[in-house]
Amino acid sequence: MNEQVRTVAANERRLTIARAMAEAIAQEMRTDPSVFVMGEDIAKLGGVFGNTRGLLEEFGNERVRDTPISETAFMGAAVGAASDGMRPVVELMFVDFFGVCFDAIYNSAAKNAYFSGGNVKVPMVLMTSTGGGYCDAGQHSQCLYATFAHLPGMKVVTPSNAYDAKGLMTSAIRDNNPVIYMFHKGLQGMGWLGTEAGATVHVPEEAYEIPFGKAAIVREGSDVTIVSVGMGVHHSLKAAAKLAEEGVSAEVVDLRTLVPLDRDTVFNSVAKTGRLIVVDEDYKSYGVTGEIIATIAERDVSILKASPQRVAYPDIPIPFTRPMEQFALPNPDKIISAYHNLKRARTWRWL
Amino acid sequence: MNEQVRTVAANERRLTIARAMAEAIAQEMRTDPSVFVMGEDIAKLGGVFGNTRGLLEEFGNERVRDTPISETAFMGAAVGAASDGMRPVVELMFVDFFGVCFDAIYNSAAKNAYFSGGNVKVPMVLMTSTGGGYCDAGQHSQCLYATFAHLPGMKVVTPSNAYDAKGLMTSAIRDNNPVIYMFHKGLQGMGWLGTEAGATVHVPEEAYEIPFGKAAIVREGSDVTIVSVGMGVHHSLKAAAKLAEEGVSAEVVDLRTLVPLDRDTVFNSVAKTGRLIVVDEDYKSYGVTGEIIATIAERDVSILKASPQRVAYPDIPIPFTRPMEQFALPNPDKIISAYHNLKRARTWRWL
Amino acid sequence: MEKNSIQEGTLTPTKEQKFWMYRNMLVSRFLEESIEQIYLEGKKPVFNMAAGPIPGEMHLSNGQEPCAVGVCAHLQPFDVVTATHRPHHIAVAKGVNLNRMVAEIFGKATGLSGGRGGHMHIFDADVNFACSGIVGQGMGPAVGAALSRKMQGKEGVGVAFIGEGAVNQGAFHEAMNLAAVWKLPFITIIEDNQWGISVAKSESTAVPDNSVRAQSYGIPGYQVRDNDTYEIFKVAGEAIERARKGGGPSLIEIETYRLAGHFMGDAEGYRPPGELDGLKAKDPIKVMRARLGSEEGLSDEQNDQIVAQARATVEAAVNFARESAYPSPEEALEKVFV
Amino acid sequence: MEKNSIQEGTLTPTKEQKFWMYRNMLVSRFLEESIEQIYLEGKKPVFNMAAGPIPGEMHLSNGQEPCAVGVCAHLQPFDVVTATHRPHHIAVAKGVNLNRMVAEIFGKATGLSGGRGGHMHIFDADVNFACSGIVGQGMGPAVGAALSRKMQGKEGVGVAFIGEGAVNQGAFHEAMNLAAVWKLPFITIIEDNQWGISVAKSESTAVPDNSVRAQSYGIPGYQVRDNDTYEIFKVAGEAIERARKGGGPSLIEIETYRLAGHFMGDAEGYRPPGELDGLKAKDPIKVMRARLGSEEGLSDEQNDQIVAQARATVEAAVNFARESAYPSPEEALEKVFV
Ligand SMILES: Cc1ncc(C[n+]2csc(CCOP(=O)(O)OP(=O)(O)O)c2C)c(N)n1
Ligand SMILES: Cc1ncc(C[n+]2csc(CCOP(=O)(O)OP(=O)(O)O)c2C)c(N)n1
Ligand SMILES: [Mg+2]
Ligand SMILES: [Mg+2]
Repeated sequence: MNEQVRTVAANERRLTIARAMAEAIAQEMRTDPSVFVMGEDIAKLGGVFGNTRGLLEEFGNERVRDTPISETAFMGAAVGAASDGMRPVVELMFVDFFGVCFDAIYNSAAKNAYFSGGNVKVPMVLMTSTGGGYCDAGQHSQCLYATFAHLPGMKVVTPSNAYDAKGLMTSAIRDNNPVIYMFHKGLQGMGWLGTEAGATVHVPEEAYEIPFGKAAIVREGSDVTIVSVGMGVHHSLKAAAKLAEEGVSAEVVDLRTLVPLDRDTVFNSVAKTGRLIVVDEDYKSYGVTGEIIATIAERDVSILKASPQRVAYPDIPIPFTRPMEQFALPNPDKIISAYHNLKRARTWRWL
Repeated sequence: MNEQVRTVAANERRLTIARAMAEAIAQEMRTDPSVFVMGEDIAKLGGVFGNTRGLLEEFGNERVRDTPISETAFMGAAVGAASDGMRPVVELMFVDFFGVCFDAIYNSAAKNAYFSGGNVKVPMVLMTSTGGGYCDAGQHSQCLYATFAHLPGMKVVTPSNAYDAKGLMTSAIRDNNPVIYMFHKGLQGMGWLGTEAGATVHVPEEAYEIPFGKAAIVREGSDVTIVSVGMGVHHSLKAAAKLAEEGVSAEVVDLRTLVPLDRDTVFNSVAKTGRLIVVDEDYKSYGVTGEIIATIAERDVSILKASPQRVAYPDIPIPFTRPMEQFALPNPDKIISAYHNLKRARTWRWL
Repeated sequence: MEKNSIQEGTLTPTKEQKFWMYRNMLVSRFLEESIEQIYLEGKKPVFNMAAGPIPGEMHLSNGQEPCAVGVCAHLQPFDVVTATHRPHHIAVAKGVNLNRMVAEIFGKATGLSGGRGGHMHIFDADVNFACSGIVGQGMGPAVGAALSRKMQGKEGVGVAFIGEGAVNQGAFHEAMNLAAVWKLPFITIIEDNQWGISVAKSESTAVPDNSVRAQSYGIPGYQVRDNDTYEIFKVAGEAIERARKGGGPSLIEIETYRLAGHFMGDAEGYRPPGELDGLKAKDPIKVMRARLGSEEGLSDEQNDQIVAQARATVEAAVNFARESAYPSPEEALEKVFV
Repeated sequence: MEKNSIQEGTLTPTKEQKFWMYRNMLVSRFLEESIEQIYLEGKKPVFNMAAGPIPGEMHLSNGQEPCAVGVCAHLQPFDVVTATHRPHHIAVAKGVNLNRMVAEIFGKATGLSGGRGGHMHIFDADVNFACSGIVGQGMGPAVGAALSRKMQGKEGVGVAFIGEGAVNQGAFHEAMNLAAVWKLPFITIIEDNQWGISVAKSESTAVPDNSVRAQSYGIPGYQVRDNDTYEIFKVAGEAIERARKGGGPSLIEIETYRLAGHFMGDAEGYRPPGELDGLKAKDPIKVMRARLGSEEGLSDEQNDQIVAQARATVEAAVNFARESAYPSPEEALEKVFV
């Protein structure tokens, strides 16, 4: 959670991420008639994860549209509507479903601006739920952050708390480019999904933007930098709190957006601490953790006092059963172990 | 090209990758009636990229099946047939089309073995063309190596020459798991796509396997390790030859398979040379280059004498026009520059 | 569940077939009722999907039993069935190992997949049953199984069960066309329960009856009204028979009822008032019970015995699951490749 | 190309409309013939796609001009059209800036997209024209444009051109259903040139006429035989008129001819012998010329003038493209985000 948010004490207006997202969308819909929402079960039901609740009642079913289970059609339609002056906010219920409709996303939404030499803009927001931890098994628990972030032409944002969720949504809707807005189910504040309390924070009533490409240092520290997004930020903060009891001062960086990626903030933090742990609930190989580590290593490997560590989802499909799933998920303990590994790791041969 | 291949002088039987692939498939079809081929234009036409040429004539249209333009259906059908005792070899004409059918691939083919606790096997080979360089623009020139390699449950192979192409195909067909076989158009030996001569090498007549997860050191050296796959291997070999003229001894590692990834060979090579350049035609961020660099850094960052370098495709859609495309593609000169950067890069603060 | 006693090729169910269907409907229903209760263990007073002996999403099939039994009455273990996120009734009728299925739903080591799959990923290779939790994605694999049988010259049809909402997914269209072009032994069963989560069929589907869509593939299309078990038995029998004889694919849409929410925890605010009560009054199990009474003279005592047997079957499976151990956590890393 | 002189709503083309169509067919054909020649520059004796002033894949539309002009005769610049990998004839008829389009095909800085798109990615926002090189993926965007117009209460229909092969792609089905459920001003034009690369329609499509597939969406479906420009004009006029009036979507399949290979370099070994000659004998440009002679008294001198004008238009565009500079390589990094 944002330090600057923490300081707001009086007049607190604590919202869940779900409500913060819905509020941002509603505010933009009020001021901009080109904004509309479509997706499965986003109207009458208010979204399976609550992030469109209340919109149908306020804006009616022309602007808040339940769709058939036809992701290829409505993602494509979002591209066409966005190219024609509208600003669709479209929901892919679980990110795991991207495989049925990805062409419209990565080959059209993401590339038409480029293909047209900048003459066609595709200002659409694709919001989609990510993450597991509640035994929803291998086709309903994935994060796939790197899958989206790897491919050019889309911005990718991943809020860790309601304050960011609102500001990032406002920025996403106002952006002239396609934005993939990935919200973690465990942070939504829907009781039935469990709820990470740290995600529900004060959210100002008025609309505000959070700029893309600016990571947040959500905890300052000097001994090690822990970099993460979404749910991982909360694991990291918990690990940092425990490490503090051991006398270790951990800095926690919430990337907030994967594209654009704020490499400078990460680099400067690691330059200060000399140590790096990257935490990610997405699959380990060819993913976020590799990119962050490579970013530091290629810019100046000499700032690393020890081999950086990753705490990521192993390269396995996500198992259903609780013991296996919990075994595989990142958690604060694994981050603490990673810190200890890092301290144990071979020191410089030059030292 | 393989050193071991180079030594075969007499009785050379130089094949293109396209012919080597077709030969491996034909040999497996002869010995195993469960092997069959399907895809668009793979029968009468012999595959747009030539890798199924001759199969229809030999095996007939029951086992060599042109499909409708229905990738979702026939990828799904491959999963069903593979689960039922067959060994489909199925073609996705350009990897760029994966967005219309990826669910069948990554959520079923790749996961059903796991979901079934190992009781269902999905022995299918998905072969697909990658890469650009001939002005086929942004929806027909992508590599997407990391897109596939990031997601668990699929093996991913990427031959750089005909010898490997045959052996990897044989292994792929015999494997009990889904294998994504990614062949680079510029290496196919189809004249109309240009042809990298180094890819056309001696190929033994008899069937043989190349094990997955074993990188090849295609050139030995002591000053720098250049890691790559597919077309990048040829750029790397050319760069190494030029660097040799400068007195620099470059080792070139051809990963051959991205999943499983032979981290040991890469690590041992870098442990020897102390310097690392990763070359990849896939998009830069959250991709192959990041994974390779992170692999070294996390295992023992102290073996790196300088900040590792990446030569990858920039994070942009692939432009059509030749000057822009050539500007963006990896090439030997960029690898040489990377080497010079690496030498110029900040040396250890401890030195 | 004496599958072998089912007489193939007859379009009016024999007495034996009727009882087979009835027993399977009961087992399926009691299973769902059991799961419903157990699912809520640990989820009160706060409903948290992650808690309790059965965590995760839970899609019950109460009311849809006729679709499963009417079709599977004609199938043998060697026939291939793919199901959806709502698979239990079909799994029961297809003869999936009940103990191991329930253990899988509990996430136990004795489960069909050792706990890796869960309720949306029921795989039983012994009876050729598979699932996908992605809407429409069972279609291609069932077509592929049909292709495999045709190529191998081996017995067996491929049957894909999907919901009426899934018909608007591209996978449906592509798979139907492919199966038709290749004249494969393939049948699609559309369970039209009127709802795709909260979205009514009329709001998502451009035609009232999906059976007309068979015309797009030049194949027979059937529409079964009002969850009628016998009618399902009849048209499915016809379609499966034709497929076995090389006559190619068919499409069957069945008007059925979803007597529960889309998944457990669904408040069902989108249902028009009274709808659920109306459907419950037509509960197919009651209908079947009554028919067996009038047609086959099923007495209350006989019925009680059948009911008790079905309950016992389910109870045994639940006990098996409860008593089984969880797998060890590290097994998560196994079976990625086989 | 005096688009404004086209009289909307009439189902038999006026003289003016006939000439408009003829002129556009000629421009399109001459454009393709020009491209065909230029494409081979630098590609002889060795055919290497990467070489010459026009590198990359090249899909010509010779023979398919009636589809483009018969439909676009009813469209205005504000109407939205999406096309495919084979877009030139449609772009010409839709009024895409020809100079900038040809420059784009050459990869020049003056091209519609500054050379980033190329021949499969022709975008002209001024006349609402867009493409996708992925089969079937123009459908969704055209439906979305239609939705946008409906929501904004603004004039304009969405028209998606696709090939008969693309009809078997899931995107077709999903988009048709969505457009029908939402009753959008949307029309799908299927250019049935009998081939999807080397695969014949009969081997890939379960029904002979894709127009029957309209029934799956409860919308009108038309089948036009034999590449008949007037018939296309008629049914497209009807469908577009209905869409403009709020009557919802339609589907039109047109039997047309592909007089060239799938792309340049295609040896066309899959064509039955004689097919191409038969089609060439029915070249729609010849047919149109003859009709204008008999119906409108078009003399040879008048025709020569029209032909010369069309040639000049194409030549000017080609010269514009040839004389334009290439963009600077580093511009590759621009316009990713806008
Ligand atoms: C491709 C895809 N889109 C969306 C979902 C989410 N989802 C799960 S079930 C369901 C409704 C399915 O409706 P229907 O096909 O009628 O089956 P029913 O639930 O009524 O049995 C949806 C939208 C999914 N699993 N896969
Ligand atoms: C999803 C997808 N699959 C395959 C291709 C490769 N491909 C390009 S054109 C084509 C044939 C298209 O046939 P049709 O739709 O009839 O159009 P035509 O080429 O005849 O104009 C194919 C298979 C593609 N571009 N996209
Ligand atoms: Mg339903
Ligand atoms: Mg065609």
